[in-house]
Amino acid sequence: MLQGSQSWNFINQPVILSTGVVGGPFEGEGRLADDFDHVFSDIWLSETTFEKAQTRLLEEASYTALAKVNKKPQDMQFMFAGDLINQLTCTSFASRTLAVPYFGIFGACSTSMEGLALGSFVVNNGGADYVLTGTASHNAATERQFRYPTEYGAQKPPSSQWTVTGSGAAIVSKSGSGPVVTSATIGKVVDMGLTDPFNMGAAMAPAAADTIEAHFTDFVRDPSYYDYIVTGDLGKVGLPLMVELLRQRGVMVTEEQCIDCGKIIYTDNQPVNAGGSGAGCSAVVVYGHLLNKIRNNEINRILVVATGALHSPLSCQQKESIPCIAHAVSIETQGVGAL
Amino acid sequence: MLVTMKVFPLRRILFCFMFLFLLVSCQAGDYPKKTVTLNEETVQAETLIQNIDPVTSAVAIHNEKELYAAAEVEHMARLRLESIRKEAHERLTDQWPEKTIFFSTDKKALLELRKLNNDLAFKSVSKKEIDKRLSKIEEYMKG
Amino acid sequence: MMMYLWAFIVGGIICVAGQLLMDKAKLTPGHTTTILVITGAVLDGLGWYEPLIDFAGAGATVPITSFGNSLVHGAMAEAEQHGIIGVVTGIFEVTSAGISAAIIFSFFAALCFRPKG
Amino acid sequence: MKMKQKPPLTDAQRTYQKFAAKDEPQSPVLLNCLKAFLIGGSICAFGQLVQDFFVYNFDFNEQTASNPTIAVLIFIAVLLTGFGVYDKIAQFAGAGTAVPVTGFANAMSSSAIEHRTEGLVQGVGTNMFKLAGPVIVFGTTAAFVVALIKTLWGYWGG
Repeated sequence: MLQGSQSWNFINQPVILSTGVVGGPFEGEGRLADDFDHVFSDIWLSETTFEKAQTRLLEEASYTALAKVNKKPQDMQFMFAGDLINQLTCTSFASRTLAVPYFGIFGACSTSMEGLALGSFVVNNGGADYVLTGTASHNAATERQFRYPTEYGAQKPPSSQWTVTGSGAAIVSKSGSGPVVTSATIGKVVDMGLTDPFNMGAAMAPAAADTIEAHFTDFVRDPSYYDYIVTGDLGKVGLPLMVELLRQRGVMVTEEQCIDCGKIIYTDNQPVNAGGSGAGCSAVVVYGHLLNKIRNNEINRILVVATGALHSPLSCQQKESIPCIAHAVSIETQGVGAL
Repeated sequence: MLVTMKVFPLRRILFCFMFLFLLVSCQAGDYPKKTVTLNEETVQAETLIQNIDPVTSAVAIHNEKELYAAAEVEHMARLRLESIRKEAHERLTDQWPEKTIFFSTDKKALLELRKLNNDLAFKSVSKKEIDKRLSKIEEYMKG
Repeated sequence: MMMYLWAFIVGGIICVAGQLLMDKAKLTPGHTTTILVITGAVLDGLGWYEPLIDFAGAGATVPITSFGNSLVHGAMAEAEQHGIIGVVTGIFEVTSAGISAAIIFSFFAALCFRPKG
Repeated sequence: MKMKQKPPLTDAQRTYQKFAAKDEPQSPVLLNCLKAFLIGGSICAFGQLVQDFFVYNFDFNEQTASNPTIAVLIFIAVLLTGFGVYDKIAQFAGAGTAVPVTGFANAMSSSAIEHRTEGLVQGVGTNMFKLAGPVIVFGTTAAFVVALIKTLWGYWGG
């Protein structure tokens, strides 16, 4: 049900019944390796193209999530998924395999939360019993689409981010046990006129700040309501910018409260410059690491704000600025958070 | 990515360079100087070229109609190689106006001329072979 | 031996110029190399590149600037023989080695290797 | 060459851009230049070594030896690209590996290898010059203009 101007309050509290998280070899060396259900040792995943590998990632994550609760793809009513590759081909191929009624969504790196918000909305309002949502990204497939061939020797500036090879999928259900989705705030496109595709963090920070501010206004909440405000891939550059922007607007978040998926997924020794990014980044960190923390009762409430840069290589070359978006979804421990 | 980044700390690279330069400077010995001269004219031509300021060593071979000469110059003078070539060519033409002068600063031409000069001093080389080698050298000089 | 030292220094300086274009002017490697190639062509037009090659050897022939230089050289050599038409017909005369080597090796590389990511 | 007529920025955008630029991590220019100098310089010194090798042992003079030298460097660069090493070195060396002719070879071979999955004609053939193309296009055009001016100068001036 609509709350405020751009938020949904999920009164029936859809449950994230299970999640599946897979990653590539580079992510396996990262800080959150233990939270992956499966780590592939080969970036090709034994496939012949990187795009097929990305398709495999989403398939594996989805099947893992299904297997955990003994479900089959036929048990899912709908699937909300997307990725970064042209025309969502990788996701569409994966959904061809799964054969679940399918909504392809594009939100760049915000796809994970866009899918979760939509899926939860459908389940909350009785549109489905089970919804599968997920996203995947593959470092090499994304690099070749958005930047250069993977073997091309172009030096990356310190503000650039490393696309995560990985996929996270979640099953949202009407009932059951698990963390619950309590609300969502859908962001609008914010464009601050930045044009540097190697500095996404700075471009996306205003979008994140905008959505977070809207969330707290719509729900008349204080930031202290959440244990963590988790941004999806602002990186080392964007996160402090967002915190600063929020404070300027009177949303008093604390430094410790704000964490970023791109910042925590890799260790400091990994040469990823400003951190991780890509559609898969927020998906694997939230569906793996953070939901595990909620399941273990280490934390109770998080607000996940996945941010996306909605540009294309073409639009960048045509000197367009980078339009950005952010979607916020709050996930809470079952039975704790009801307003 | 991980591995290579670890292999390249700047200090180690700097060290490698110092080592390389040491190695290189140790090897920079003298080139075996030609001691045997064939005839007056050759010596004359060689000294004539060496009198040009930045030239460090020169070699010349006379034929009936041609004079082949090559020289090495101080490194800093290599920036005005063209004018040095012109000057040497002029001086040689003044000295032997009846001959066709070939002058070059090409390393390969210099090497081959030295080799031929050496061979002429120590071995008997047939007229035909001399001509062949000289025309080859002429080719190198064109470059 | 001086040759190696100067090849190192001059080659290094050209690379630093490229690095400054990339870092300070925020150009892509594509823009940077393009600018350097044009610079090489213009320098040769002014007659300054040839002395640099005499001086620094590979320090001047290995950087991409020499590509512009040899393009002009090929054109000029042909123009001397065949007049103004030679400017067009001779452009790739000298550089063919570099371009054909790059095409051939790259093609076979595409057959033998796959990206390592 | 540059496209003009960007939509005018709003005040909010301008304020944010200033604010973001302040915090943007800068490339360590001095360090990068040093690295580029060392790596680029040694590639050139190595090139000199190869060139001398050709002069001393083969039928090449100083000028003609630069062709096989460049071919050798290109071969090595393509090989390193194929083994997936070149881009790692390049992240360290920056322009040090982009400016020498090895960077040109890397641009061509990386595109060729990358697009192998789209087939030999449409993939490798079409995309090989994707990154190296500008160098050839602008190099050729610039060389044409320069050589034309020089030739005409020769006709009229001297």
